[in-house]
Amino acid sequence: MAALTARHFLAASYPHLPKGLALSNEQNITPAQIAEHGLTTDEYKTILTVMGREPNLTELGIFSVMWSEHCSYKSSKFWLKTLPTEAPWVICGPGENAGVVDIGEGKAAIFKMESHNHPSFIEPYQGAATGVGGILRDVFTMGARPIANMNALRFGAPEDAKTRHLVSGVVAGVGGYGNCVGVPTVGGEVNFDPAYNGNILVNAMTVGLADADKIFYSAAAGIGNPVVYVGSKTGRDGIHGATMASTEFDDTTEDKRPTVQVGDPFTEKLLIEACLELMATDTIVAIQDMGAAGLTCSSVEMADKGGVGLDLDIDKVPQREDGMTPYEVMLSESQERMLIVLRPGTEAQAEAIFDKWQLDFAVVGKVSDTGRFTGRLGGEVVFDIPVRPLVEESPEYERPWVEAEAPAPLGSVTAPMGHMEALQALLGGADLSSRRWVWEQYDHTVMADTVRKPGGDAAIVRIHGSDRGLAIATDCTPRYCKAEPHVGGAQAVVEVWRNITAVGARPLAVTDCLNFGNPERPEIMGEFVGCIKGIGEACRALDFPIVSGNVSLYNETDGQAILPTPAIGGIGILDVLEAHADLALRREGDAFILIGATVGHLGQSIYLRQLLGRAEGPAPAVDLAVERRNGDFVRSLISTGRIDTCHDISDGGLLVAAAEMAMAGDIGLTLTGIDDAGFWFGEDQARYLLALPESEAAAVLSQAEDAGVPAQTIGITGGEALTLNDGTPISLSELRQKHEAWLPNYMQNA
Amino acid sequence: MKASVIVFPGSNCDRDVQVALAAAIGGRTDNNDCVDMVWHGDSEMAKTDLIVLPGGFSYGDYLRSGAMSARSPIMREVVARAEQGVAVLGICNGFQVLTEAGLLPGALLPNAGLKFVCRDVQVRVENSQTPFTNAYEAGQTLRIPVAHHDGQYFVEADELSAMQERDQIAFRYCQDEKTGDSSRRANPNGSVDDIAGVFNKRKTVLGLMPHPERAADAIHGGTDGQALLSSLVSALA
Amino acid sequence: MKARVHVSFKSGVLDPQGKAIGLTLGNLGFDGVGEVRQGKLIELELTETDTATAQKSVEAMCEKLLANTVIENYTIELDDN
Amino acid sequence: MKARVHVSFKSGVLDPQGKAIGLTLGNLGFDGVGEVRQGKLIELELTETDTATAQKSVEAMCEKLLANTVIENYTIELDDN
Ligand SMILES: Nc1ncnc2c1ncn2[C@@H]1O[C@H](COP(=O)(O)OP(=O)(O)O)[C@@H](O)[C@H]1O
Ligand SMILES: [Mg+2]
Repeated sequence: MAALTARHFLAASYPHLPKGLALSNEQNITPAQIAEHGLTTDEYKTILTVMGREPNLTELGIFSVMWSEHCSYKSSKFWLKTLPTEAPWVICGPGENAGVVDIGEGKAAIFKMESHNHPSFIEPYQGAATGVGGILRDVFTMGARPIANMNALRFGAPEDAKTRHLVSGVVAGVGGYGNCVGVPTVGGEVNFDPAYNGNILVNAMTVGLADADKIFYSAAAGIGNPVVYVGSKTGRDGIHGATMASTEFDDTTEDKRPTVQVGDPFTEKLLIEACLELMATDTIVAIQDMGAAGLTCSSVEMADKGGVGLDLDIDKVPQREDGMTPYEVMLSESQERMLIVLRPGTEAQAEAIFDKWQLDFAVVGKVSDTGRFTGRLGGEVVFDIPVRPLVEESPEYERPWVEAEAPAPLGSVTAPMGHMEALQALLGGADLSSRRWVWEQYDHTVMADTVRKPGGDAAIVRIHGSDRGLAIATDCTPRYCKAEPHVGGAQAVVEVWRNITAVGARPLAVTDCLNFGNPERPEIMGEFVGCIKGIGEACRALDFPIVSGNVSLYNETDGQAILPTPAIGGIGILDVLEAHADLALRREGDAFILIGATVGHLGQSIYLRQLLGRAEGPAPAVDLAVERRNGDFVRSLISTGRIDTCHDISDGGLLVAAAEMAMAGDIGLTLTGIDDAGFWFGEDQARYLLALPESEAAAVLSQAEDAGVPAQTIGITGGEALTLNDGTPISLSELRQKHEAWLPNYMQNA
Repeated sequence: MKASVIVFPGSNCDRDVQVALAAAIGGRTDNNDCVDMVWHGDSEMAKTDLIVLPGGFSYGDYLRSGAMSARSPIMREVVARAEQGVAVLGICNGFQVLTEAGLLPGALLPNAGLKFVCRDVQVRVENSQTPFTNAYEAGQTLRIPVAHHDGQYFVEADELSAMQERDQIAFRYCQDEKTGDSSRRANPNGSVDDIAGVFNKRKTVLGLMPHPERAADAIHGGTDGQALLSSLVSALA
Repeated sequence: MKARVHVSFKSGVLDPQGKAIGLTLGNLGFDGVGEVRQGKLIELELTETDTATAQKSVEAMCEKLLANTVIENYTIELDDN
Repeated sequence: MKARVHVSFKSGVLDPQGKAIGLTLGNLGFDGVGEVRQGKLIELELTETDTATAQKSVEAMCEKLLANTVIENYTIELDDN
């Protein structure tokens, strides 16, 4: 049966469409092709209106990637607009390749987080590696030298047959790329949960450093200016399902069209150096990396932002393979490529730099005044699309959503074992064991500016050549987000803020990576909306604006969605590098002080989940005013040099946090408190642990009282063991052995 | 004193070592007059007292670590200067390049654990009678970070004993006395004879896997690597 | 019996190692070198003596471990003397 | 003409990659696997048409770059169709 063409299909509603095709495609677009490009009938109708005629296949491909969820944010845009994005120190918020904040002394920090979930599930090493490569490009494209990487990883249950292989590949891939490029990976997260069995999450963040008055943007300008392509050649990589629409389908197709890209960190390193060298000259009008949807997305975004047109000469695009079609060239996601608009007459100067670094350089087009995005092959026009509508007519959906049901209150909890036993089980389990096995595979000391390496609250890197530092953290507690999206969204933000505060830094701004299931399901959309609202409120209350981010939807396999996972990455500034705190206990005989109120909230805690197998109850309440008050108090103690030892309390509660401090400093602790699991393992928010010389404890306690901050002494440091309420001590070496053993043992058979 | 740092495509510790050298030679991290950055494609080099091959992933560590850099135009000049007795220091990838270029014996293979390893290690100074190590005591232990994937030093057995006789072993990995953490192997990569660094016969060329420039400033949490650079300054200035 | 398994990137996949080797050969003055690809050659000693069984078993090893069929191809050669 | 260069560790050199593969194959339930070695196979496209000249030139590439003769052996195969 001959397929109905889209033209027939739509003839009734668009009788006025011009007949025939002006462009090279002989074939009419079929409904099957429309569907294979992930476009709905309505979206296709809009395309017909925008074009005023039927598109050819290349044009259809261009529309499909530009209007994909990934590039158009069609399900999330409406809600993203509600996020706070401004503050006096924000130089550039969402909308560019990355966010930019002023960090003083003429410097700016440029940062963003991005997901590479799907590719990492298919090919963990290359998926993760190219994820790191992509986010690095987003940052150096704006003129920054990348100075730190972070990675937030979520895997399925440890028991799942695939998990070990995925952990091994992803970690090797993150390291393989970042280590080679020479950017330290200074922190991140690793979670395990069965909800990620079929959809792991690989979120990578990069922070870069630039001169505040030398930021590069992506808006093309200057009619007639040359458009230049640099980096690696274009191959047939990553032309996703969309290629299925192509007609030349044969036995070799599988072989020719890998859906996973292979990263080349060596070329990326050269590209960073070459771009930064070019940026030091006065030649660049606009610059943009080629990420998702490659040449298409970068060209269209540059043209749209500049309100201009762009003419591309497809023949000039450096190609790795013979016989690539315009469709393939335009949709390829080959890595390590950039697009640059140069000032006229500077081509030779720019080319010399890329030659020196042995990278491809080609003038592939020019800026035009037509407002159209046009491609030519052998002089013949192969696509011709008006830029504005391609961007502005992109679909936007206010998808239906339902609010998540409030969780039932947590019933009674009977402690299954003694507190010290529980502590050992938790520290030696999948959720809370040491992640050293992961971060020792990452070069975290290259660049020689790492002040606090992974393993603490926030990482600290020195701002090169100065006595100031940046604190960086990523966080999210998906089980809270699942139980109560609104609270969970806010909690992710406050935990980042708290981690930055706990080292003494002043929190400045955040980036997000919003990972959710299928937004066409109202309950998933409800999770999304709830989390966004929580994030927005927290950011507002803490003056912690969102300056960049990324949305990853459809993380779902066979109707099984991931836990809602709005990963948050934040940065803060240390005005005096020396005045920072670390979690490791430093002295014997220090007073050990708990800041913040302890209610003993066990709902959705690790204690409940791991030891009792219960995912129940509400998430711990987040009181933004209290967070701010307690955090500001702690920070002032650190920045005035009164304390140097501090740790925030999060997953696992007070006793876990205390044990981490003792293990890190190799100094024991004697603790006194209520004999109740809620006290030791509850996950109440807005809390910190401090250690300071006994002689100064009274002053700090009274200062806390003046500030209205709950504070109490709960122990004293010293010895080589951890002791609780006069119980049997556990030696730190035994604790450390358990804490360090889980992950290496688990990974042994990888 | 003048030092020259060779920049290969993919070097990524060139700036780090430049900063540490500037501090050691000129007393200020931003005093770059005493450190020349030399491009791998150049075939000539100004007069210099010390040549440093920095860490990194030159040519992505593709094929073999250091293999492609060892064939760079500048390496002919480095070999010539080394023959004249100019001091040459190779750190991590630089060590790999020096073995590939034949300036040091042996080869560096992928770590026995097949994983990249980044952590502090403890190394023992085996020979303090050299321009690189005169500020240390023999037997002194240092805490310095390593960060490499291909750090397993290999050399044939007879060559190894000849090297031992000639005092060519510069540093050996040893157990960390402080934390006494016996669960961790002192030797992070399976190097033969626990070797972390070696000299040429004349002790004018040193290659080592640990990164002294990452233990050269108080913010690094230790400064045990700094003395390697100050040894050179006192020997060569 | 001996098996030799050659694992290489599929033809469309970028081979960064091959690319860098090609570049360096050029820099070293070797002319007339076109595309360079780098693959792995894995040699296995097998106790199996039947060729057909060995072939099957090595294929299974390739699918399960030796090759990543998302981006790599493999070929198997058996040598039974 | 095509050249295939097989680079492998000399017999005295430990091959951790090969060892790890052997171990993992065992864990996966593949019995009867003895020694496993992993080497590199580098494939080069050459414009040269004379076999003897090509052989010489590839040998030079091996000595100069492709193999490190301190630890590795190499063999060359030329294929001129
Ligand atoms: N969840 C979000 N919150 C805030 N900004 C976002 C979010 N998601 C995306 N953005 C912003 O939208 C823009 C487009 O994002 P994206 O397509 O991921 O960037 P790129 O094309 O550089 O990969 C970026 O400026 C990004 O910072
Ligand atoms: Mg971008």
